[in-house]
Amino acid sequence: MALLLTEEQTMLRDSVRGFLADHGPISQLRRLRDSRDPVGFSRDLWAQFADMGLTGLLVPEAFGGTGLGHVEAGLVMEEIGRNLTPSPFLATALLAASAIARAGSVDQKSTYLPTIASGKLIAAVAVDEGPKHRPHAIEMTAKRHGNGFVLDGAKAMVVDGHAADVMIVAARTSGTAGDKGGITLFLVNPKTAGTAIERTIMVDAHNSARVEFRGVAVDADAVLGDVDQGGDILAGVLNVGRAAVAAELVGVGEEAFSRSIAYLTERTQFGKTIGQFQALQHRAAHLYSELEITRSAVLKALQVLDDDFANATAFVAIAKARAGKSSTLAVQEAVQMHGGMGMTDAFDIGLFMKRARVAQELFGDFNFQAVALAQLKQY
Amino acid sequence: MALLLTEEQTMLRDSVRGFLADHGPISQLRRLRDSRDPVGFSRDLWAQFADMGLTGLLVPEAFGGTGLGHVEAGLVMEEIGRNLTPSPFLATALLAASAIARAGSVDQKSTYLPTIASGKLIAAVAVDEGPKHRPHAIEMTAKRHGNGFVLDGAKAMVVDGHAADVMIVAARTSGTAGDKGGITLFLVNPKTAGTAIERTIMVDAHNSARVEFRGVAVDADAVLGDVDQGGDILAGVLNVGRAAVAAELVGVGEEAFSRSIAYLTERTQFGKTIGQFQALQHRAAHLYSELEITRSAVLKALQVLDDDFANATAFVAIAKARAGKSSTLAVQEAVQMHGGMGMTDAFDIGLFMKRARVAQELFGDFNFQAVALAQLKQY
Amino acid sequence: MPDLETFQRDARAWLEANCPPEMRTPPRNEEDRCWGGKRWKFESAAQRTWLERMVAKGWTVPEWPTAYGGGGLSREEAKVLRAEMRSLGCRSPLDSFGIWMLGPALLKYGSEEQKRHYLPQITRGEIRWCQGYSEPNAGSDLASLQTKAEDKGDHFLINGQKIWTSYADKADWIFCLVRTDPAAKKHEGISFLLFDMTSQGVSTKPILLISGKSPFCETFFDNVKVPKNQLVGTLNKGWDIAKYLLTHERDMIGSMGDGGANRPLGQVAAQSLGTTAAGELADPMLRADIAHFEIDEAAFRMTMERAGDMMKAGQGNPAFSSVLKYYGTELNKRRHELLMSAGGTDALEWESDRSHNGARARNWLRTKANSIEGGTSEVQLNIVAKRILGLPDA
Amino acid sequence: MPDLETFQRDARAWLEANCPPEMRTPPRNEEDRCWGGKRWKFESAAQRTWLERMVAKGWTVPEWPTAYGGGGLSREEAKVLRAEMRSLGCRSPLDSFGIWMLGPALLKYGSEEQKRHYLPQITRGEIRWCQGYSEPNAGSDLASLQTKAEDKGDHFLINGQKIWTSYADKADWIFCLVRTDPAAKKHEGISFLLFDMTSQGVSTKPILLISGKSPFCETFFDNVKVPKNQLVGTLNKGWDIAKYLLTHERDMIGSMGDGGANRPLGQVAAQSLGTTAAGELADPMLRADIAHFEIDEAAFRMTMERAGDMMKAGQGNPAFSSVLKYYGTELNKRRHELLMSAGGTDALEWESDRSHNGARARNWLRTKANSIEGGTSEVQLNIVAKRILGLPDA
Repeated sequence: MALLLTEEQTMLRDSVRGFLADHGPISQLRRLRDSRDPVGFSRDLWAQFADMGLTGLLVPEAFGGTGLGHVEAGLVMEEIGRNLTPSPFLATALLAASAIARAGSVDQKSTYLPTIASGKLIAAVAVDEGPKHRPHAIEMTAKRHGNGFVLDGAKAMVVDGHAADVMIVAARTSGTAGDKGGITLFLVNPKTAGTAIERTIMVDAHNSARVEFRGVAVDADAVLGDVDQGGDILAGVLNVGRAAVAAELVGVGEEAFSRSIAYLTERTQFGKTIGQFQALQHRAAHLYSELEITRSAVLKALQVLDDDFANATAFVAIAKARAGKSSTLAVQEAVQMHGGMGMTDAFDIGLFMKRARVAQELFGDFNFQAVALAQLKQY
Repeated sequence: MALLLTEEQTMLRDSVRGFLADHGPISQLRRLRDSRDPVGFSRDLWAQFADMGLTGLLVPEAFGGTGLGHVEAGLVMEEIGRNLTPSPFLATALLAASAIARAGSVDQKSTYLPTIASGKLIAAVAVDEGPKHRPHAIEMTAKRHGNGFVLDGAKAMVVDGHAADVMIVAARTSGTAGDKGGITLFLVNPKTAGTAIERTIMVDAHNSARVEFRGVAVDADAVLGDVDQGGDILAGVLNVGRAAVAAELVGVGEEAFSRSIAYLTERTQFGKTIGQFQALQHRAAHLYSELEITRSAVLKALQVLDDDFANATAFVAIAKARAGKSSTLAVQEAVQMHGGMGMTDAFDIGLFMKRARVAQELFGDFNFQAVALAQLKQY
Repeated sequence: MPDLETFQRDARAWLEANCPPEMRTPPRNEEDRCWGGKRWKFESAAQRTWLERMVAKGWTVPEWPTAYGGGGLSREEAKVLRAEMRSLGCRSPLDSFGIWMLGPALLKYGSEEQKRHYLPQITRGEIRWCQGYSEPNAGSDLASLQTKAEDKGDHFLINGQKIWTSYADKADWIFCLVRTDPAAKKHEGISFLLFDMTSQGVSTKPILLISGKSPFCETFFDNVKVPKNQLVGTLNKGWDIAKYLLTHERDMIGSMGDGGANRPLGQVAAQSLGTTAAGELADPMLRADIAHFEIDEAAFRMTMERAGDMMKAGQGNPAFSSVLKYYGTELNKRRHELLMSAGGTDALEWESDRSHNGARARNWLRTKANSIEGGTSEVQLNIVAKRILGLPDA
Repeated sequence: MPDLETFQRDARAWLEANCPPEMRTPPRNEEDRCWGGKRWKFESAAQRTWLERMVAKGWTVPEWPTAYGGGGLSREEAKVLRAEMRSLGCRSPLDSFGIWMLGPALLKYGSEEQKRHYLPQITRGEIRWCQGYSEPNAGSDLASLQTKAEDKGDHFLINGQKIWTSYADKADWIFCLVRTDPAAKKHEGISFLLFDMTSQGVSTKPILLISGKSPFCETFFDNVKVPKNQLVGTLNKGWDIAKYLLTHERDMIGSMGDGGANRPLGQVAAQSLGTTAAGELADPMLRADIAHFEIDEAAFRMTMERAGDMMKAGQGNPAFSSVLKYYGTELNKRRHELLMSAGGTDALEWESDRSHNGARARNWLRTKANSIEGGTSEVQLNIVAKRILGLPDA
């Protein structure tokens, strides 16, 4: 398969690009942030996503979705990145939908997938417990109790956790922190007694929460997949998340870059357009190369997720590592090239830097991916 | 103490600078290399070093030396680096003299130090056995036999090993590879039966050898310092070597840099002096900053070796790490800035790149020093 | 040097007797620092007492001449005094752009009358000053400033806009670069004026940064009248004063990158991420980055030391301050990137108590200005290329 | 595509029948590659047979028209043929600057007569060509070349010097850029000439590189007479041909940085340095650098793939080849730095059997030219800045 968008994909990208520029621009993020909006994303915009079929992008047609693939998911994420749009798209339409569609029982699929596709249900996935992404380090426990389980533990950086109608929670049914096995995934209603949700206001004004579970009782049919076998499902979900966030970072990095290039051709200093200064030209050209090379790696990872889901880990690690690194360079150069103006909240460029920093951490930063790759390659 | 050269040190530097530019220039290295000189350094030049008191720079006055310090040693090394002069100065006058002066018995001092100071004795220090500097990984054994010891093992990258009249050899009298303790140093005559020396022609045309010891018998009085306690002596000797090579790298890097700056102001391209291109100006200015910062670190390490020898390890690691990194950048930029001409053997600039690469490895490359520092700082 | 020893003993005794105990702890926040000025409200009686006593000794500006309210100390004595203050943990009695910036400029370029009028007020912290240099359309090209001062006989009439004016909303007076000859070449029509911020036509507006609140303001001048005797130095020669002060500022900002007082990064990271059984930081790639950083940072600190020693010895190129400014600020940005990496998502919380209201993230974002303010990294590299390496102009 | 399947089946059958077994192993050294030319000595009967059979099919140049000795294949057929040759391990029957460089230029710019004369010789490997572009004082500024060709009625008289002429000492003919109008602007007075290296006044001198022996020569022209019908294209319009060929060269060198066939660095390093009990490379800092490199290298390979796909799809900017040249060569330099680091002092031996005569060090040093030859990295960045990003000229 060519490492290019198909005609259909290009059309989808163009339509999402136009749509988000009109309906999910940075001014929307600013409004949500400055008004301290309790939800933190636009429910209207989410309804429009549903109308466009984007909410059900990864949901099979049999359950009311559009049954598209990861490349299409990445296109939407890229435009979300370009506009810094806060949206449940990542957690609900990609992570949760992918997990349930791949591992859910027929009942679970029927319960959740159609409502995700229709935009009625917001979902979140709760994995990490500490400040860094360490999926094997899960300590939260799920102990058998009668027919069901009792959950105890605390989760951090749960994207959209404050707004979720259902949470997919990774807990340990056997083994100890560090073990790869022994993880089970649970579908938990966050209104269940013992669940405490604290919305965390993040540097990038996107949505996240900390969630505590104290003796939260769930039924046996809350288990997604098999007991103790959640690690494999989770690995797939996290790969989807990594590739999706990598695609978002492509949007973030390229938009920051194109604004920098525009600034270089407008701003004058010492009687010259600053874009005439060769030192800046070379840095811009280097950065362009970095971003283009990242774009290839991200598209490749998304295609492999579509074609060979089980063997995508190395491709996804490369994509997320590259996206984290090159988008970080892009936002750093953007602020420096914008000079003092780039430091002001009134300019948008700082918002790109903030989002890039959060997205760098999400589902593993550069260092995490590099270690993962070294381990895969056995050195 | 000010982080500057004293007046006396400045005078010494100026006199060595003038002397080496006249008597040990790069053309000498070329002549030795192209004639496949069996010794690989100029014995005449070494005699002149003796006349100037440089051979006994670290030898106490009581043993016929000048009893100067490490800062002075560094000044000489820097000029050696600037001229790419192959010289026994590092192995004989610094490593061996330091080891014997600090750890030798009265007999050993009387035997070796005056002949080192007079330029009559060439010495070498044999530590590493594999391709990387790993002093704790010593496997070579010294087993007690009668009143003495029998040595078995092989050493690599023994600087001046092919020309040495005496070798200081690190071998294991207890413990196994990886243990910090259990090392003993021996003064070995390389003519002793069982010793096989292979001169290795290195990329930089400087001198090195591989040495094999098969059942080499030595007396008990060949032990330098105490049995099993050689690790501490060795740590000191290696610190001297690291700081000295760092100083040499300062000379290598700065000379390559100043030749690059000269080239930038001479060469024209596209109707401009290439030094007018801002991208090159910024790279040159950045490189200058790197080299100046390295210079400070190296001077500091040399001063600390003079003032507080036992606590110099961190300072030395910083100096060697910086010197390895910034000189590598300097020679890389030098070749690139010289364009095609820099790639030819007829131009000197490639010789700087070659020497920098070897000196980077000597007594631990950047990575080795960085790990050492992290361990010292307990992270 | 017996005199210096006597001075040291006396200074210490005086400090011990006169520095209130509350003033011997590090400032906990912005309010703990005393900036003085007409609208200043002392945080505590101790803060006021400490300022008054130091003013009386002339030690808010130990090296200035006593005639202008200074301490009249030699460079060596002033160094001893600073060392003794550090050793007792004494706070600075007065932080002031008047002391750091305007004073040195007046001492060099001001008339005797101006020195006698302004300097004592500065030493006593009576007037709080701000600096009117940058403009929105000037940036690195400071000399292209457009704020104009028209000659109206007995006064200048000022119109224009400044930006990045630190504490303009809290300052009493401003020292300001203005264009007095629009026809001259850009460096030759600039003058250096002092005026009252309460003058008719002056207004200010604080700037919100990506890191949050800041001391910076936009400052607007709308037909502001400034008496002619408030011109410092020669008319149209203000650029000389500006250059003199920019070097001062560069040294100050460069030295901020030192980070000597900061906790070693490796320890900070080990605390938040833990270590392996072998005692190594649990993130091996971050460990590599931190070791690399700490090597560079240590070497940079040694370079600060060496540069100081060279200065004292009368050696070295004044443009070397550009190396320090460039490298120090880039290093500080790297430090904060690594701190963010070590902090992970905990450090990305913006408003929680847990994150001390996003302190680490705000500091990180704030460092991004280090390589812009006081002359961008690009400007410093240009200076090094030209004034140290002697590379030709483009 | 039934035709393509038929072609594939037939091509494979033919290759299996006609490619001698000795020609189905990778070349072990320079001599195993067949360069052809008047002075060529075949290494083996198999090498000669293989060339003759491929020449007869026109498959030394599968896509060239049959009229000029080519195979007349479509792009798709040629791709299939290459894939079949790869799958059987067939060596290239003929390596040739005539095929890679001059041929495409003649096909585009040559007269019909020139095509009929020169192209068949190229396809048969009868003439070995070298390229006379670079000059000692030109460097990146190739168009400032000084070798002059004076119009002497029926011939040009050539005087000057070329450098970096690959295999000039082994070549039969040269394609050469010369200045035919010294008064014109530098891009407008250049012409593209072909001539015999055995002509009176031509001499060559091999260049020793920092990595050792090289195919490069200095080439001197002292009153060399060249008949006028050996001018390609229009007089004084040779720069167009040069630019066309430079893009070709850039693509070739950029793709060399691919390194797809190389062993993964992590494995190489683990072999020489060993691993810890946890299976990690024994040098943790080198491990970090290698992981970083392998990420970039993999992403670069994907970019080569994407660029190829874009080209096929008729998308993309032709200047994108500058991105590939720039990044690919810098990456290759990084690879070899890491290989040296993994090899330690063993890899620094220059002449021993143990080090295969310093092979790793020589390769490392040779890579330093990657970012110089075929347009320096600086030139590529200029191209990207201007032709892709649209940044203005200085």
